[in-house]
Amino acid sequence: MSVYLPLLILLSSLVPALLTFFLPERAHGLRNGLNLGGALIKLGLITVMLVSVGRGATYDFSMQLAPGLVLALRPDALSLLFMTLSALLWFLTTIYAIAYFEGKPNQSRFFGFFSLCVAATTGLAMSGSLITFFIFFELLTLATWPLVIHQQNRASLAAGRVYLAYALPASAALLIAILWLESVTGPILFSTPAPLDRLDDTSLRIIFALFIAGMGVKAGLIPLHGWLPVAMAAPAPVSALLHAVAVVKAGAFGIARITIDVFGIDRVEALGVGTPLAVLASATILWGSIRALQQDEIKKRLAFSTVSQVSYIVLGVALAGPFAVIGGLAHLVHQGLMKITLFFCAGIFAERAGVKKIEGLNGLGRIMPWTSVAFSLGALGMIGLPPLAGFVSKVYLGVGALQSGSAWALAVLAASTLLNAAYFLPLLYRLWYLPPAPDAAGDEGKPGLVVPAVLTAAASLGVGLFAGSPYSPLGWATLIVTREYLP
Amino acid sequence: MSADAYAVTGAILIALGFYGLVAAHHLLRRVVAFNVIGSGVFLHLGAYATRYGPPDPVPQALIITGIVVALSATALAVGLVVAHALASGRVALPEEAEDD
Amino acid sequence: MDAIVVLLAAPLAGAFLSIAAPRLAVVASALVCVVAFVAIGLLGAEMLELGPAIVVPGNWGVPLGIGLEADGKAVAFLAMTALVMAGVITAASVEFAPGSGRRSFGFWPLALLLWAAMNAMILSRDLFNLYVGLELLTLVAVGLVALSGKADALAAALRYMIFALIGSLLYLLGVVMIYGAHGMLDMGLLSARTPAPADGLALALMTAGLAAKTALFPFHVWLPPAHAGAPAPASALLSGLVPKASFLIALRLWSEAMPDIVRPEALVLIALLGAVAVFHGGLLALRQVRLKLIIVYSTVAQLGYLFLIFPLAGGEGAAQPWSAGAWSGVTFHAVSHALAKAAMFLAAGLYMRAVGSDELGAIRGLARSMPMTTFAFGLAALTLMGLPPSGAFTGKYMMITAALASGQWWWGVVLLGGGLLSALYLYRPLEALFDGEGPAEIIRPRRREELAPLFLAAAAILLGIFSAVPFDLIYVGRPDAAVTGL
Amino acid sequence: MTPWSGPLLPFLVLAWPLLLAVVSILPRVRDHAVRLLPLGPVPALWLAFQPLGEPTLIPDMLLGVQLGLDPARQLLLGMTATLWIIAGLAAQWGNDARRDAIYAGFWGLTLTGSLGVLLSLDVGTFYVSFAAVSLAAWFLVVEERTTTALRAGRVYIVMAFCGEVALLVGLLIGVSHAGSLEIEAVRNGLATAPNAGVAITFLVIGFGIKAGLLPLHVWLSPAHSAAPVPASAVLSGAIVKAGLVGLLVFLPNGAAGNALLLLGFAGAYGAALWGLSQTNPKAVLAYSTVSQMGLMLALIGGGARELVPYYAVHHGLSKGALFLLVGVMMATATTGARVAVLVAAGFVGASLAGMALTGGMLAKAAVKAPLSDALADAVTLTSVTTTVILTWFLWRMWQGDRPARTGSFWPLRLALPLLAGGGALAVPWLLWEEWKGLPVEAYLSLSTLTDSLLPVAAGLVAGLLLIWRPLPQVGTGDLLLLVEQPLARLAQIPPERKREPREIHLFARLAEVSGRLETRLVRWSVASAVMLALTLAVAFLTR
Repeated sequence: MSVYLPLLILLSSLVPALLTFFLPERAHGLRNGLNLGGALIKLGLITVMLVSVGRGATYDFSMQLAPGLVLALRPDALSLLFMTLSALLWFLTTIYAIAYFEGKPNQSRFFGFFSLCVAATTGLAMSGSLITFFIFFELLTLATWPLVIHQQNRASLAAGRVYLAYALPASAALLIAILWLESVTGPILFSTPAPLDRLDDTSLRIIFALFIAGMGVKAGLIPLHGWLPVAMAAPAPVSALLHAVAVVKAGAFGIARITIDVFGIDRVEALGVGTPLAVLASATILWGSIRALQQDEIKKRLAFSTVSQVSYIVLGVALAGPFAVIGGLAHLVHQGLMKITLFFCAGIFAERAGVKKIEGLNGLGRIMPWTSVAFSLGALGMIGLPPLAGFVSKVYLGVGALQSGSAWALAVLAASTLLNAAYFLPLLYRLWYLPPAPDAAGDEGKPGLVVPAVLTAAASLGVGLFAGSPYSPLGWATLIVTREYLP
Repeated sequence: MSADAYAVTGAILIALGFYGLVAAHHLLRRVVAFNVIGSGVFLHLGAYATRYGPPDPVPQALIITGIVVALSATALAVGLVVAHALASGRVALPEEAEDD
Repeated sequence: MDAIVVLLAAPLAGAFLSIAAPRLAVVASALVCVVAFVAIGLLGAEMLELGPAIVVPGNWGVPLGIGLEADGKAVAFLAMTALVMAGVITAASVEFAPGSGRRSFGFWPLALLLWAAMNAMILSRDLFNLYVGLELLTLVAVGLVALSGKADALAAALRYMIFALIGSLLYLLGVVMIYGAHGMLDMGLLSARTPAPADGLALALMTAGLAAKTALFPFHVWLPPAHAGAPAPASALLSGLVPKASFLIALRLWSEAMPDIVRPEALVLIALLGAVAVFHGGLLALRQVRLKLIIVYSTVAQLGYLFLIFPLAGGEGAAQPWSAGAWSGVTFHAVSHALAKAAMFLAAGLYMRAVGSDELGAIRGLARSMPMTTFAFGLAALTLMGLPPSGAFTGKYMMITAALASGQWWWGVVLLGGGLLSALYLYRPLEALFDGEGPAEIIRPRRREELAPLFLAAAAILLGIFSAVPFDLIYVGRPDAAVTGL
Repeated sequence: MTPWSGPLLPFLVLAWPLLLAVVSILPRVRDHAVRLLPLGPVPALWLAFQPLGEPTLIPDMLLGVQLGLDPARQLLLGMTATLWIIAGLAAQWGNDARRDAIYAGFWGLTLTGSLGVLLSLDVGTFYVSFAAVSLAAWFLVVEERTTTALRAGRVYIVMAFCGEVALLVGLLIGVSHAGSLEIEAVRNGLATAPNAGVAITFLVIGFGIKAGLLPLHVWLSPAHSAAPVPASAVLSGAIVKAGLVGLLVFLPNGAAGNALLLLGFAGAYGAALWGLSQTNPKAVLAYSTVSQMGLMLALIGGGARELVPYYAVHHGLSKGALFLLVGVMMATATTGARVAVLVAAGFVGASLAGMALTGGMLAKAAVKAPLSDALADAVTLTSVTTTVILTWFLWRMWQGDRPARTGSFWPLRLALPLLAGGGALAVPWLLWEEWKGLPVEAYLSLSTLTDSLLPVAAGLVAGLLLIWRPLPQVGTGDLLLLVEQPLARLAQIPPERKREPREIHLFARLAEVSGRLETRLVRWSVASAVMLALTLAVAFLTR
């Protein structure tokens, strides 16, 4: 069992993906059942794994592709953090997507790639070696492209073009970094420290920079973030998945892996590359927020907010103190919950009330109370308002920044909080306090859309409210870091 | 001595043939040039046959095979030239002038 | 052992049958497929146990008789040929259904002869025998190019033929010089010869000739019009298989027959031409507005990758640990390119038939009405871009690792840069396919026509996922030095 | 473990108003949600009279919740709960309080925060509570939804957010130095931390904004004038105290003493005088609050922090009463009744000014004791300014619009502020012994009575003069009026420029080069030359 559980988890979304491609368009029931069933099975399997990994069990599945090219699935605590998030949100997003796409064309294609995307994310999370990570990273890029262009209009095609224009050079950078490293050290496993001493410091710095460039595109670090706002042309469930779980997170997760498991926090510090990364992340945090202020489309504003928020994770990892890393990793989950709520809601506003611009939100609070409440919770969490999830991350990041002697990062957090408030509060104000337009209409008649949004909103409140619990994302992140620091 | 003469003649033929193959635009001329080269090569090969004492049968076998191959190639080439001329009314490749 | 003979004889027999009884052409081809797969399977199994298989028909003894030898690379190429053939035969069984005119009468024997010639060249170790195979392959290929009978196609065929004939003659000249110097033509024996002063020139002549046939830059100019002018199944064979044979000979010459006379600069020169081909072909593909032209320029670029093997695993480098990776890498690359390229041509043919043109403007939006074909096209594009999990990625991975390990990182940059460029030019047709609703009325392809490219493209992907399986096979009979690997 | 005593009680005190807040948005309850308001603080009041117990620990919640009380905070809890109950009752009839679920819901949330600030022993809970009281109060401020209210709300939320951020920064520095989340540890840590100066500065800014420290007080008067009367009452009586409590619990002894002393007294005098330029009685009262809070902040800086809660209780109750009286006056039509309201307000105001025999006199006397003479005199002097501004307030209240008819339940409405005012007058007497350790008779003498009478009399004269010759009247917000426009302009982000899509020029140009090369290569002369060159090159490069 311990060998095959990772594989089963991977297959629980890969098999539905492959089957879905071949389903006829009208087989709604079968398709929905397949996808929901896969999601549920995966949740169950992950729960099993969570319990045993929490008790210290290890899993290992590896398959040799070529000499030196080993596909290794070795989920550890960090993997599980990311996997649990993705599995949970995948399940909710599937429900949402089923409701969203009701009566729309090309569903088989959509759900096929949708599941494939999650399979790639899961694989990426469980990757035990650098090259495995890369393979799933690429698979993710490729599985996402059909989702981005799903609507097959000019805007979405342009988005797809931009997406690949960023993603493919990034993966080239990543590949060269991996191969450079491995051509000297041999295959790199996350579980064992690589003999990086065989390289000189300058080479290591360049390799680190290449890694960051490669992952940074997905994580939306400036100046590599340009694809993210453009990719908003995708349908709402895709944006939700892209921003909260899959693509952006993969980048952040990758940076965490590279920093913690490949280079090791000590070496990152010794090489002096942590601070530049932290500075870059800080610049991204601020720039993303400023750009968000300029947007008058809801989804675009959210996109720039993602740019900003994901860099919290990077910042935490780059600051390299235990608290900062805990904060960063916890934010991986927190941001996911909050952002997916926001995108769910943005999708509901667009679908059920025809509202895409910020002006359209006026007075929707009374017309669509559930959605608006969920949206408000998500937005307030993003601002970092206690006791929502974002606050908890911020506290840990702040303390971590001080502990690692980077007090300036505190200023970044403070400024970002103010900027977040500046671009989110006007939205809430419009929702609740301005009179609706005379022709404003909207209904929340589709529970498939509203319930996932409300659940994720509740979750982002819950994980903040019960952050102290060992089962919260924060608790789990603490476990990861404790294992890392006190082996 | 005579073997060397064959070899030299072969070399000259090869050179001539290559010039023709490159310089001629008319496709039939090129086919002919190809055959001239072929003859040169076979002559050259034949010359080797006598270099080490008793005549070596292998080059002869090779030459015969080579001639067969060259013949079939020529046949195909001529067929194509004719078909091309019929289809396009030209006896040279589109990127080249016919006058030569 | 007998499998080798069967692999040569079966396609030939099929070719004759399809001339004698044109109505049975498809059946004959299918039979050949079955036989070939069984033979390759047996050969592979035997080789894994006993090492490279050698057979000398007629029991003449090697210096006089013609040696046939199957090593790991050979089996990989045989399998590649058989797979592509199977796919093309499936697709062509509709387009060239027996009895539907002159073209279909011509296609089947030509295709099977091409197969026979490929197998002969893959298995043969005799330089002159290789010449015969080379010529046979050329003539058959020219015939396939000319199949449509249009003026453009005929001109392209003639141009191809002239290049190929010059190439053949240069090669022959080299062979003659080798024979003159050493009195033998078997590669295995040649590797143990005492080097002669003329060897360098002979190798140079053969290399130049083979480069012209492989369409290595700058001799690639014949390829695009020729491959684009042929009917799609023919293009699939031409682009996917034909250049690989002459490449394989060049590789064997440099690495097996005469590695001792090669200086590193020569290896770099060849690889440099390959590198230029990668970028030149890629950039030209970027300029094309016709789908088939994009695909053929991509062939020009992809063939360039193959030549990067020379400095990575040739010459002195052959004795280095990294060369093993490079060997397997290039084999993977060649095989997956053949599969993907064939799939892509078959898909392009279906698009072309559906809307009557292969211009990017015309195929707009076909993804909606031809999803399966588009899926196949996408998978093939993925392979050509060298992205995981395709076989091309495995190949690229091994080659880049070898490049970095040997300190020649610039070849790694070429591989990666070429991959990006291919993404750039392949993205254009992909985007066109997904652009909008597409035409309402199209000529629908038959189900098995759609399955053929999907099968080929999926094979290219599966090759990446299960790349460990063929590895042991590829390793059989590598040049001595390349036994230890990364 | 019963809910009415023991460790569960503090948690219930916080959970109960939250529960009511949630209940109030239910469809069946929504229209009558305002009826629930007085119920919220009841458990808190109960807790305020319980003996102090063990701290409550809920490690799984937030960052580990710890709740508990000390005598000072218990006293403030009692005052806060009382005031919230009274204000909640007053909200029942106020024709200006909309019966609105949002209002009720956020009233509950603000109340929870207001209580949580007093109950929390760990930084996490404190910060959460502080944010709740600070930000949720925005909904109370903008309840009227008039342009003025929305402007006040804007100012309020911007300042409150800045305060939150400053606070977060300060607390994080404290926490990271202390390595603990317990408030006590953080306070002790801040006394010795190397960068404590920064932390304390941020804490003073964060709490100062809430407590109306000069020059961060600018939100106070617009917000108080805009909010409905019951909201203003809790705002001034309880909510601003959250800032004061924050400073009391986090600031190490003597930290930032001079700054607080200076700014505090500046506020105490300046705000009282500036209030004279206001027309709206609620704005005048707001300035009085700034003035009183300034005094309390100065007391913290000046070394009388132990007695500040004692003073704050008096101020909270009396200021709440005054605000409620403004509401009653607005609903009073007959002259007799209006006079009665005015007299009641006069009594409460006199107490606030420290008039002899009032609770205020004791409050002022208590805090003066540990001070140096000069500071004690300065405190005495505030009685004058307070009297002046409250005289002006009474006048403005009297001058306010008289309604056509008196509102319903008028006596009940009047009873509520009287209750609060009565409390203000009485509580200092009741608690004197407990806080000073001496019987109150020991303090009372003729001289102390005249000492407290004189400044009030002087202030009254000055106040009457001002009624006769008023100062020029200006809008609310003093310093805000100066900086509002430039800041708003500064904060405006230029809209995004639309950029034309760019072609990938580089590749196009390179491809052109390749295309030109291709036309050359296809020529036979070139091809053959190249072939020859390659042959020669390879031949040359082989051995």
